[in-house]
Amino acid sequence: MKVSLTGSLRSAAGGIDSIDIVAEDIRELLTKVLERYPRMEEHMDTGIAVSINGEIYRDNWRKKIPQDAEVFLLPRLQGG
Amino acid sequence: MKVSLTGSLRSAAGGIDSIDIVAEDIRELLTKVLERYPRMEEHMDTGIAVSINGEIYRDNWRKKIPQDAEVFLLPRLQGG
Amino acid sequence: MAHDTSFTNQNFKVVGTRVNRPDGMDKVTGRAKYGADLSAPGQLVGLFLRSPHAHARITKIDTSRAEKLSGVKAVITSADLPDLTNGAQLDVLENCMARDRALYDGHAVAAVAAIDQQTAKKALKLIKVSYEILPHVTDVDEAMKPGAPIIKDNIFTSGVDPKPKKPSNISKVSEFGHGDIDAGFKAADVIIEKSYKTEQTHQGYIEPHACLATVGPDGSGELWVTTQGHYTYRTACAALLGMDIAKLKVTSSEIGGGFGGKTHVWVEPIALALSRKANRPVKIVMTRDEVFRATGPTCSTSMDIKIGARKDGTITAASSVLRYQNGAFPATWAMLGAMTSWACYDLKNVHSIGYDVLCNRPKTAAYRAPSAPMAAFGVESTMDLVAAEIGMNPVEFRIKNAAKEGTRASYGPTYGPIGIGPTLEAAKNHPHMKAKLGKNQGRGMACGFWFNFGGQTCVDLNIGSDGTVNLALGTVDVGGARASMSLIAAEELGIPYEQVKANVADTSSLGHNDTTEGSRGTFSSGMATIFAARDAIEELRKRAAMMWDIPVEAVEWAEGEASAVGSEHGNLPALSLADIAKRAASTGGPIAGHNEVVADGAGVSFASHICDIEVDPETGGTKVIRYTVIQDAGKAIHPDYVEGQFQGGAAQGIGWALNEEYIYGDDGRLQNSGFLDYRIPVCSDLPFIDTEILEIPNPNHPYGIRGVGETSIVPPLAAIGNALSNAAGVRMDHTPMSPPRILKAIEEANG
Amino acid sequence: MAHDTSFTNQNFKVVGTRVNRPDGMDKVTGRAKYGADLSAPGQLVGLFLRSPHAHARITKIDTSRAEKLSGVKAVITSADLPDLTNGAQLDVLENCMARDRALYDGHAVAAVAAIDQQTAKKALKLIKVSYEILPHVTDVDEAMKPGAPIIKDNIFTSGVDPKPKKPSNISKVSEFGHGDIDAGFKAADVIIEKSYKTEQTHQGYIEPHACLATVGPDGSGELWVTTQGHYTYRTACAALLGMDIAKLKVTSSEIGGGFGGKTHVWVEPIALALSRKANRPVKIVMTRDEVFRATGPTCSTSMDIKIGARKDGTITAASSVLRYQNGAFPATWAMLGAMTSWACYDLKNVHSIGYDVLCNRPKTAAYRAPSAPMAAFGVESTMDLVAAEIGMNPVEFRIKNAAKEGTRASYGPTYGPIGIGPTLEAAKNHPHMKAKLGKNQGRGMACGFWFNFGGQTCVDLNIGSDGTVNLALGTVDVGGARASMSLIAAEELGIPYEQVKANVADTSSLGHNDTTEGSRGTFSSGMATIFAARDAIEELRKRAAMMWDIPVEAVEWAEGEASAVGSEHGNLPALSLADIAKRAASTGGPIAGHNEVVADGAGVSFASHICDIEVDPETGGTKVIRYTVIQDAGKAIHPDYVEGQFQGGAAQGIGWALNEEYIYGDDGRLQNSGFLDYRIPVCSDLPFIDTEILEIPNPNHPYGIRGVGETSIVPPLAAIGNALSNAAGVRMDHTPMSPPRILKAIEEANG
Repeated sequence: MKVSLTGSLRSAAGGIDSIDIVAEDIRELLTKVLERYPRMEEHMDTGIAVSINGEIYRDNWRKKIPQDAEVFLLPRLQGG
Repeated sequence: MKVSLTGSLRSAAGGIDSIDIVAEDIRELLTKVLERYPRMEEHMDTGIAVSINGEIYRDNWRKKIPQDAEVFLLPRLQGG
Repeated sequence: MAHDTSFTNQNFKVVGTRVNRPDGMDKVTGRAKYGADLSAPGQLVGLFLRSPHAHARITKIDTSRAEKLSGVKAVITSADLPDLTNGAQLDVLENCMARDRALYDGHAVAAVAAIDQQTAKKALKLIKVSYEILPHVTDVDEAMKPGAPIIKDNIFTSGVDPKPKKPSNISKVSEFGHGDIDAGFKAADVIIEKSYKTEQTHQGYIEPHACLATVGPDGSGELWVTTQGHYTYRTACAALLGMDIAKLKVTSSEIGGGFGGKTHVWVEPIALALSRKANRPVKIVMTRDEVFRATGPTCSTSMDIKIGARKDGTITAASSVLRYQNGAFPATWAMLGAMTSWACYDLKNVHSIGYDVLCNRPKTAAYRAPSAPMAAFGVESTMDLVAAEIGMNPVEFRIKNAAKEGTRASYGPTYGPIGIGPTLEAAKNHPHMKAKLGKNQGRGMACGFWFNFGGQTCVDLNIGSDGTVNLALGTVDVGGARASMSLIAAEELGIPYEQVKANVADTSSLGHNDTTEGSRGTFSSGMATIFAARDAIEELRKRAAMMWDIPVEAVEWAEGEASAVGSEHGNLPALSLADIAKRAASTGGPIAGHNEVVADGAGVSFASHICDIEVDPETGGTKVIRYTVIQDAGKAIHPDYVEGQFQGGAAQGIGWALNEEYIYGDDGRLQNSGFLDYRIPVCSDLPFIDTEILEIPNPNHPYGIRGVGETSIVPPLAAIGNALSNAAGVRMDHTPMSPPRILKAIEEANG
Repeated sequence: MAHDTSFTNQNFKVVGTRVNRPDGMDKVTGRAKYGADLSAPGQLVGLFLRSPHAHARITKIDTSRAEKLSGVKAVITSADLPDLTNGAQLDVLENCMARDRALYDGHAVAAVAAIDQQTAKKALKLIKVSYEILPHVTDVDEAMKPGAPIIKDNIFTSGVDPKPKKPSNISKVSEFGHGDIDAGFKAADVIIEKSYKTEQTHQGYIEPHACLATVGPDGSGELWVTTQGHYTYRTACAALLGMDIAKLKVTSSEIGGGFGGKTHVWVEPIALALSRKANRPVKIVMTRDEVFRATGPTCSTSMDIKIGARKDGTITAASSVLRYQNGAFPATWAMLGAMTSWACYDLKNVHSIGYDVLCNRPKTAAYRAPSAPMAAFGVESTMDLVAAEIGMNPVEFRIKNAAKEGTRASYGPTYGPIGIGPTLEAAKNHPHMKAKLGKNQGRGMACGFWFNFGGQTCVDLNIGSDGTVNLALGTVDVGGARASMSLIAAEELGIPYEQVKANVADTSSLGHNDTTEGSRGTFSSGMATIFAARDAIEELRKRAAMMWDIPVEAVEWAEGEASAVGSEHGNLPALSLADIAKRAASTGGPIAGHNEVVADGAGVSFASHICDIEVDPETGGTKVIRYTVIQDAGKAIHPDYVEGQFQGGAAQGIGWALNEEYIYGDDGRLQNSGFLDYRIPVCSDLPFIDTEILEIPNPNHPYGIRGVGETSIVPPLAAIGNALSNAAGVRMDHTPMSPPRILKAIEEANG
């Protein structure tokens, strides 16, 4: 599964814009990303959102990720 | 099943102190009492409590009544 | 949801400990907000005009001059209120505001809302009420006589067959008992028959009724009020004013005492009606005079008690005839007296009959185990007379006749496990019983019974992201609900008490809760709290399972943490409640537990009191030297509060026994409507009241809880009467046993 | 609980109707209680001492004289607050009260609580602060320069690899995009590159921040406050003061506007700290000057926008460089600008980079679709320039390049069904587009995008015994939550809207709700309300089954009543919600529904605005002649409120575009901190703002709801800029496009 990185998250992965990861749900995905890229920690603290097939999930560990899904890691947003 | 009447409820049943009724639960009991003694209506309005084997139920239609139970109809109480 | 409510005899970790009360700091620092402590911008002052007559037809009310006074924003009379004739709440509404007749001294006839107190007072003086004075009656025995003035034309005695055709002051007749009374008395070696009277007393809560009411033209309103039951107030006010229940938000303030007197609405519907008319917030704070004249006293009574016994101490028959003065509106207090009078004893032949009677006095309200103290005064005094007559120790005599599991109660049903026997045994063995008495001192004891209630209850439990827990309760905290429910939630969840914060929710955020009355608070909310906590634990287990990615069946909850069980998962480190709460946003959102329940199976409650009293034979003055309360709590969740309830009930009973009474003049007007002339006991009047908590579990509550708030007011009248009899050699049959009455009795006894 | 959140395309009965708003009467009669409208007995007045310097080291604060002043009950400085160094909330706390340095003009350095305003003011004057003035910078471009004063030594640019070793005012760099920009620009026939600036604006809510705080020595507290998120305030205040979350009860007042500015704590933690120190309630009401100087403005920006297109109108490449001035504390506003800047378009080659930059200005807060309006100003102005250059109608140009289902968004993911195309088509066909323009008048249009959020949400639904329903919501009602949620509950239950009353619950009675921001209120609470209502319906079905004594499976709920189905039971008369509610006490107790959810799948939102403007070439004065908002709502629950959101956003955008700006002197001090000098549009400045609601259902919400509260502020800056360009022939690249700037541009254009 290809996971695309956006914004400042790329720098935490050494500047690359996507990574390959096998994960069944968001929790597994985040755990594996963090294992591989410890610098991602600073973004985890302020929050990471996961886009699965265009839908943004802010914090839903149990959300299953279809294996053919389009997956993005996005920084957490703020609204007004 | 023998259902004992207490207090002013007796007068609504013509002064007798117990009646025989077959009922599976409190709701059926109250329905049948009212069918048989329409004057019981005035007490139903202010509330009737049912004692089953010594435990007082104020308002629990679904409470099952064992067929060998000791059953009392009591006036509703007030506390302070 | 149906839950198993059976007693499980678990071992408690925090339940039963004497933790700091959560409202203590607020109350001692003055930060706690009572009924009069909330204000709203633009609020008006509401005041009442009250009848100066005990009984009068209102022929005309002219409010025009008051309405024209600058600063007056609304004047209302019964004409401004809905006509609920034949509705269930008619009496309540008519008590709030007289309709065609003023039925007692102090009955409200009009009310004003004005920009300040001075203007409101001036406005009251400008209202002209034309009265046609009617004959009145304030004594229960007088009111039952054939020629007595009829208080209400629409009251026909209920409980008699056939239905009567003429109105009567006797609103209800209630009979209880079993066996053959006549045969029983025939079998007796000794029969004692005696009549008793008790005077009317008030609950004497320190905080007068107070509220801040707002109703808008859109039919929505808010009520801040001191009450024992804000949901019940909501239901009543909505019905009286024709509002939707959901549109009236009632918030209960801290409460400065209620004891039954704040179970009914008094000024609140009128405050709302004034606000609706003025379209401004209206605050009403009653004066003490108004509280006495127009809220909540309990009944005065007149009773005939008869006991027959064999020389061996076996009671062969017992009967009571109870006449309870209910004020100007029908009630069922004599019925409760008739039900409770013989409840402590195992009697083969027993009969009681209660007459509920109208008089030109204020509408009566419940007062802590309502009706039971007066009946117990008669019964327990007579018990001592019988014991003396047959030469038996009064405790032994009671033990011999005490009801027990399997006894048929005098009011009907057969008892389960009950505490009267154990409290009597404890009394017998209490050091107090063996303590030396001085000159002019005597010791007495008496027993008491109360039913206790359950009823509708809701609890929401919400867990914060730091693992601290909010409990939203709906039963007003009159005796420690917040502390006790926090203990129960902590016990269930397995966390420290300090991690739980309980609040009494307003009516807009939690489902209906019955009033905190009938000693139901800890029993009912305790049950709902247990089930709400267990609901939350289910959710905590699910979240833990999700965090571990294992099946929820493999997760156990114990000691405040989730553990994975089974050979596959057993090596996972446990997750605390706080661990799980911290991750709630990632595992499905906030974690909560909810419960809505009708709590049934409240266990009956018994107490035995011991009292030492000293009498000054020169003056009739008395001093309570020592007092011990022994009562069954089922399970004491917070022993301090349980003891507080025991002590508080006893203190009120002592006041009732010795000093308190409504004094009416020939004109039917109350003559002592203030704490100087109506004397409740103050600290210096009382000894430290010793307590002993027994715990005979209620089989119908998971923790075995029985209510404890009421029973302790039942024995004192008789315990003091019995002690007095032993101290001064005179048998008092009329409360209050005040110095003049005692002196008179001593003088009569001495010839 | 997991629920199916898919859009079901049901037919609505009450949802979508324009019912009376439940808060209307209270608000127009003055009865609604805002942040400053609650008082407590014994409350103190809290006031702040603020830095008069843009940047200064605080060498000493002497509060001793203030503390000695009679009537002063507490004085605090940062020394009285916990040291959260390295904690997540450090910045928030440091903004509430300066620690070692004052970072902007108006930064709080001390606070006092005194018995009245006069005493508190006097006390402020007695506090002696010694400052060592430091060089300052308030302009974003200046702050990025190598020699600029460094605002915070502990800020190292994040988002760059490798991690920098020296502190920088650039707190974060964020890049988004895809494709090959260079190749894209090479393929273009036309390239337009232009730089823009926007000045800092404030949300301009009419109600200043206000609160009443009480904390006792027992660590329990209460906070009454005007906020968009009382649960978030609770979490923040508890963290900042070291309190347990459950022990701080926060009640949200009515709110007089927030727009993002009331998503963060400002004075509240200090009010609580003062109360804790004084052990008295403390009320703080900010002045307008304080609101401007020390709360919530949005960023000023500097941007470079570049678009390449072929002559047929296809955009071949687009890039944006965005520099956002975040005030004195790091934020991620430029990141949001970079994410949103190109979101309306289907671009093969796109790149955006955002620089978040510190300056000596107040800590910035969200402001309605934060960061998007500035980026849209640059992008949408440039879009018009490109369209003009290739001779294409600007609407057609946008339609040709509009994103659609399947387009890869410039910020990454692929879109589902979205509304940008339909809003553009609607704009093209709107009568407004064809209306005649007068002299000196011009028409412009622009598009806007916003993400919308979901998040944690709880709803409790309680049914009263008369069948009226209380909804307890946790999302503050900033734009109609109570009306909309009542409509949704009524829809689900099948009862009239008037039978439902929604209240915003305090934090003690309902689980955590995320702040009402990100247009999440209706989406999230709508979802929780639907599921809470369905939970209640399950219970209603059970109760009906019990009343009928039939299996629950044989009970259906539809049209507000339970029907028995199947040949066995079909002849039973239906039971209404009120019928069942009336009997609730007999069938198991109060009937409730509950839901706790993390609402995911908030649908993205798009709008197209059309604006006609008239310019006075003599003065540079402008007048908005006509304005139309076309926006996708997914589903408009209450169209009046949706239109109100559209209109409100447009009005704020117009103010931002034409007049509003923070003006700083060379000394780094704000020069126009009042509504006379900082001019927000008033009624007479604006035409009636026309609206058109489109409903492209959000597939991830049962009702198809998308948030609507923010997007409408995104297009106005550019729509006005484009209209101005057409009216006066000058292209404005700097907001506000105030008369002096316009006049200067006209004069320059005319030589």
